[in-house]
Amino acid sequence: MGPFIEVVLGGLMAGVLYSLVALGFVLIYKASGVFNFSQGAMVLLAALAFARFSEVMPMPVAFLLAAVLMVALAFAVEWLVLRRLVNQEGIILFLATFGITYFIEGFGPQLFGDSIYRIDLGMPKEPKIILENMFEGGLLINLEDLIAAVIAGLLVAFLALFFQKTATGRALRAVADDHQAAQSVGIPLNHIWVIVWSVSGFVALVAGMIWGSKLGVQFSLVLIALKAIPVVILGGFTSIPGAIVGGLIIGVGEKIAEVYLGPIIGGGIENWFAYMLALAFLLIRPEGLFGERHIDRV
Amino acid sequence: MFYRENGQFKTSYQADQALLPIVQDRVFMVIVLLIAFVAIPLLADEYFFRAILIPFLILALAALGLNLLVGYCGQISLGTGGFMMVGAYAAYNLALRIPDLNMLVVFILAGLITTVVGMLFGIPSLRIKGLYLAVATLAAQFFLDWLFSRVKWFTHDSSSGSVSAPDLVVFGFNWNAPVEKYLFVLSTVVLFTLIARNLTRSSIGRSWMATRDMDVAAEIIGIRPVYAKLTAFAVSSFFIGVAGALWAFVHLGSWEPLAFDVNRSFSLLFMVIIGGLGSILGSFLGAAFIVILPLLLNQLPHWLGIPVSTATAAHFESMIFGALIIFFLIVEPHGLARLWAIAKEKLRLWPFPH
Amino acid sequence: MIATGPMQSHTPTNAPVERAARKTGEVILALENISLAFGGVQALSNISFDVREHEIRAIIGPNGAGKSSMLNVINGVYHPQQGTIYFKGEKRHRMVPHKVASQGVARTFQNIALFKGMSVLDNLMTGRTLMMKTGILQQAMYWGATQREEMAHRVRVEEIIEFLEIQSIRKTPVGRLPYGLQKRVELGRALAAEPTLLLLDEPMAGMNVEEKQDMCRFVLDVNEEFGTTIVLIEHDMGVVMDISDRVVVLDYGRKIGDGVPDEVRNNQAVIDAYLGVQH
Amino acid sequence: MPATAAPDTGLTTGLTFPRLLLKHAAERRDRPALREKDLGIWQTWSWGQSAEEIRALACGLASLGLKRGDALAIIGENRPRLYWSLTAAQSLGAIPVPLYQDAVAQEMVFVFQNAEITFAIAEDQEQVDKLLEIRAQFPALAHIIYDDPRGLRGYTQQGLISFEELQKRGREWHGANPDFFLQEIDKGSASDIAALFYTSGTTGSPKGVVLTHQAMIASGRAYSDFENIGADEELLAYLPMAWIGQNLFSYAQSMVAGFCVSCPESSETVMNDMREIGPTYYFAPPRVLEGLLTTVMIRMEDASYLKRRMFHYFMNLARRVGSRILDGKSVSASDRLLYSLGNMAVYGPLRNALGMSRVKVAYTAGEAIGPDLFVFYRSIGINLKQLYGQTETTVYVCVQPNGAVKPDTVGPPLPGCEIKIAGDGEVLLKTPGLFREYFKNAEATAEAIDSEGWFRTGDAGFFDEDGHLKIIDRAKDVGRLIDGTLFAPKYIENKLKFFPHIKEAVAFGDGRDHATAMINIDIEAVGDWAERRNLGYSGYTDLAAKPEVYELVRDCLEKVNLDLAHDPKLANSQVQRFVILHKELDADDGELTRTRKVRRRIIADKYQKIIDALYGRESTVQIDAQVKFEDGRTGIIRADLRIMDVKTYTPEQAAGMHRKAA
Repeated sequence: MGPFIEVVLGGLMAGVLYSLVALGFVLIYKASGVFNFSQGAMVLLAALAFARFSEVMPMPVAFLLAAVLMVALAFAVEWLVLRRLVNQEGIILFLATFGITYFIEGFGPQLFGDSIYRIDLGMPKEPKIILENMFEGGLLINLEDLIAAVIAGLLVAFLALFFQKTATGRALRAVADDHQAAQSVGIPLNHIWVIVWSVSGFVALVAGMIWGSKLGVQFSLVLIALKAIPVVILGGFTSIPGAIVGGLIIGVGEKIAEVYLGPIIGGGIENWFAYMLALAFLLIRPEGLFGERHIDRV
Repeated sequence: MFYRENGQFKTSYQADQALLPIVQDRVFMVIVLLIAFVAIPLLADEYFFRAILIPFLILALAALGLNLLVGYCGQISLGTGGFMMVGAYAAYNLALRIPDLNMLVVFILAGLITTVVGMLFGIPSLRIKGLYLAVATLAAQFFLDWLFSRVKWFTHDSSSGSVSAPDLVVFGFNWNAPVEKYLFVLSTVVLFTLIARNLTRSSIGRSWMATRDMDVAAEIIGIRPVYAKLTAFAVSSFFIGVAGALWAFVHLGSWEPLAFDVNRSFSLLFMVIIGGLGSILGSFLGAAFIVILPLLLNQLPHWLGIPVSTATAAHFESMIFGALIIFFLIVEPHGLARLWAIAKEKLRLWPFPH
Repeated sequence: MIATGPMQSHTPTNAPVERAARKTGEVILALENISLAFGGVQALSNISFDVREHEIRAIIGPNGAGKSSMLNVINGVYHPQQGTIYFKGEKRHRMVPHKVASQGVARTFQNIALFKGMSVLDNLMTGRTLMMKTGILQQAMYWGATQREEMAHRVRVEEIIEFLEIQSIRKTPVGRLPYGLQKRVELGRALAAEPTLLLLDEPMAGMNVEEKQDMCRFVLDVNEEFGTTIVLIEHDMGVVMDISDRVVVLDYGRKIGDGVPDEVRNNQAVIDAYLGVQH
Repeated sequence: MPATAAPDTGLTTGLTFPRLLLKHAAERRDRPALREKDLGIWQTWSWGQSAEEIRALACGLASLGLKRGDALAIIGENRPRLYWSLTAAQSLGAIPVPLYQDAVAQEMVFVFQNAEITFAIAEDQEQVDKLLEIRAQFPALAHIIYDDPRGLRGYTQQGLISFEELQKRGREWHGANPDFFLQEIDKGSASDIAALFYTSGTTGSPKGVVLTHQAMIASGRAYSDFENIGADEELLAYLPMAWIGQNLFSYAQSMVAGFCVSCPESSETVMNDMREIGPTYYFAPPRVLEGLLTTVMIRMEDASYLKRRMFHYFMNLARRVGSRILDGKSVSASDRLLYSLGNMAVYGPLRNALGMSRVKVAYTAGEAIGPDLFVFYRSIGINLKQLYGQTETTVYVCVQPNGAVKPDTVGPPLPGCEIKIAGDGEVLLKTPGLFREYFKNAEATAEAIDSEGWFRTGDAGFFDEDGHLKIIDRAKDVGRLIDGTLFAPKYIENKLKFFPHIKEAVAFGDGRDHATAMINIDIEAVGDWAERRNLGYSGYTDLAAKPEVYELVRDCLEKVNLDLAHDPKLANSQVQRFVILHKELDADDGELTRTRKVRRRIIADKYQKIIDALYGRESTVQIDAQVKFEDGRTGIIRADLRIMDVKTYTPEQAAGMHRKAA
């Protein structure tokens, strides 16, 4: 029983991090209808910026500067891309974010360098054994993961509150429900986009810091986006709770499969397992766990 | 401007529905084919064949296949690389395990095997739509990536994970020289283009487009969605599978699954979008754009005489590529083919603006 | 050049066929006790009516009365929770739309549902998909069987183009056409399927008087020339009373009236529910 | 004018249309005879097929009882079946009467009674309804045959039969009497009536013009010979076949030369059908040509700046050298080069857009054509020419020869046609195309053809120095100045109205010593002109009184005078003084007819004071005029109208100016 719970716990903690990246997707999709493929590149850019800034200045300042950079990116995206593609189909916007991805993938390393950089948040690296009295041999927990999970959880909670309780948050939700209606009640769409891309950039920064401190800041951070996609699918594009629950399901499912299924069929299945899991869910519920169901009207 | 359509009246439906009903278009097409089949083989050098023409043609074929699915039937796919991979490994295994099999048969069978795999992964399209479907096909991509790198049977237990294709011997002739390979690929692509054109002007093509434009209405007038979508996946996969086999056998020679990774899928999708959804010509224009642009960007600093490091060059290439994609989407979201169509329309209406 | 009017708009001065004298035949479609709900919302409750061969049957009622839902039930888009449908004398089981289409039911839509990326001709050709028999390999070859099939169906489609007087736009992409012509093309697409039962969902909505007159003429001509049975949803009471043989009145998903136009016109429940409400 | 040797008129060979049909069916059995765009493509009938269809139709008609001398009405748009009906009736010796499809029933009743029409072939339900209405008043109309059965399913009236059914019966009849058709054709003679064309006289009932096979064939042959028209021409029949102009070219001449005639899909698709067919032989009245030109100019307005610059540059070049190149006159090499450049960039595409890329000969006739309009078509390489003729002459009178086209004449007489100018200026002529008589109207016939056989055209005209006929006006409207010079007010007015700035003009001079004119400016054109010059104005009256506008109009008049000076016969009728009227002539005030024709007498009475001033010496005249406002009230306008002198030219001066311009 103990090893299984360890696996589940490990999965949950990884899942929270997936949720964090997935949240970035959902925020942008909700407010602008854009499926933002560049979320991964944003994580890379934020992590790179933070890593390099923190080499020369105190960490809080570096954090602030990196956050400013992400806000600047949000402005640039709104100004140069989104407002020029208003009313285009989803697929076109989706592809435009590919353009943003390529741009950032060249821009980030060009500006900050393309080696592997370390981020040291001062988190304890050593594993810890807890609940010894409940299980035989206790549960082996990676403290770093736990802290990361807590940070991510707090951020998710904060964002959820932000969307539920603040005027801006409500405006964002209004935009998601109906662009024209939102515009007609006087919410400037452009501002909304900037805010939502900024928040998304901030989420990317936090995700980048956590992932960066775990794995080192390197180009492969971009691939986190691919990890988060099945999460979003599973949870539904437009649902914040969906992103959270989806992340946890994927995280746990992936860990379990890796440990119990992997050895049987040759290992390395983590790249596709999440997708297959999401696909299986889709076939049962085509609109995702928390997505809105739509009725065909003619 | 060059069109003189007076007197080109049609006295039969055959003539009215001909591939190129306008004389001037027919002349233009003959010139293009003459250039492709005669002038280029006489003039182009080896680098041109290897680095530009052959990759362009094969990728155009794959893009054409993808366009049938995305552009004509409206089903987004991000698994094109994976399906090319199926074609490549199917051809490899067929050639390896059935030694005397005719190479053409190998390619066709490889295409058919890809068709089966494609239809399998197309089944979710009956339930899910749009971006959700795109993700389902992404699942195919990652699964196939894994399948061909981990399951040793497919690579004949190759220790390096890399496999090599046999020589391209067709009709007892070894199509080995670049120009020969070029002509082989060109003929294949021309044939497949014709097939694509035929399908898109027949009832099946109309069923695809109807499903794309208004799926509920399509079903109500009697188009079976299962049939329309699965045939689109099937035909598209067949094209892509053959393209994959050609890419492996003719262009690469030896390869590993990485040659068909998710980036290949993405770049094919770019070709289709930048070239023009729902346009056969667009597949070619998009392929040309995506093949040639990196080469140009690569050469640009050299031509300008600016010494830059390889890393910087790569970074700038990525940035410019990204910026250009956005630029194109903003300027003409319907792709290069639309620009072409507008130009043609302008020429037909010349000197009038509309 | 785009034509907005018909080639010769004229009303027969002494048309010998009086509308009232139209011969209607056996019941072709019967709906019995149909109830349909979405989640908790009851769209149709316990509705029964029938349609006779060769008649023009109108369904009227205020917005949200469940008229379009009714057509969607007939079409197989929605499946009623209760009730039975008899078509051509046979009890119909749960059936998907393309199956219904293959039995000879075609329709047009309230919000035009044309295939925007295709020409008028191709839109009409899609109406004949069910009748096209060549396989995918033959179509890939095109020349031969497929071409012969295409040509044969093209002739039929051209006859409809002529019938609807849309010759001048046959190769225009439908997206470029004005609204009224799009409506006409949509009727054409339905006619291309050579239906025995034609469902028209507000064919004259949003049209000016002249366009309405044209559309009325086409609907009557379809009924007369091809003998097609027509079920029609329409808001314009004048049109309904003029061209239909019998009228069903729905209100809030219930049937509140059924009969020839004069009966319906004088039905108090109808007057209260519908005619009293000005749209 | 001496007549050249008359060509073979058909009388000697006894050619009739049915015989021509048989000839073509034998000689070019599989060559196309007729086309119609139907069901999306150009359905084509060869001469052989046409002959078969016509035989079936003729036999069918015979089975219904159509006999020699009976009249058969044909009513509808250009359709192959209606053309076959012409020949089918002629084969039986019956008289086809083509009627205008847009005429209302009441207008046609007279024709049916006059020609005693017992058979009618109608295109569709619309025409059948009209015929049934006519039958209520003329019960002798026993048989109505319809082409398009749509909407006629429920018609149960007696004598109504579909075209298919009729042909079916005809085929049975032919099976039973295989020699009948040829025997009937054999009975025909060239002097038989080929068709009756009803002309709507301005007063009284329509008159049926009796044209024989001989006359129509002679006319068709004359044009074929003159223009070298053979069996390979393409022609689009888009004007009513009841009109002699269309009938001559799409029926008679096609029968003579054996070329193919195409019928458009519908009246809305004519432009498109024209572009597809690309006729080599074309006919259009000036109003059609004007409409096309307007469309061209409007569409060009929306073009980009550069394109418009290019367009206007090349159009100016074309105006300068285009006609000369077409006429084969000498043009400098550089201009020729530029013109060929323009041909690629503008003229060629333009001809293509107009559907005239392949036009070998294009004709216009029917009314006066503005020189700018005429020259436009010629300058872009379309061989547009004017011709002259009437229904009564089967249009066999004058046509402009290639290489000698002048915008203001209708050309020299065709070979075989003899013309003389009567003392009062009326054009009299003898032609092989002359009609036999007005049907059952001996009185009118006697009025039209004098005892020596000269046909009185009713038009006034004269021959210019090159032997080209110039038509100036209706003979009854032509007056004389005191010195005896011809004064053709309409001629002068038309010339003035060809300027875009002038909307109406009234010329005076009959019985005076010189000519004067009263002008209405075109408020839109002149208003536009004024705005571009920052010239403010409050309305018509204000604008009309501006000195700048007077200058503008004077320029126009001087150009007209220069033109008039070229003609010794008209040189004296140059306009010497003019006034721009303070109000627009208005049908509501009785100054114009409802069809916007000037009511000369009423105007002369109403504006007596102004006319007196025109012939006086003062440079202004004060007037009070009663006008009706739009809301129905009336008011008085008091104004001082300026009267301006215009420069006149001597013929010598004119010739000099002409040389300089050239």
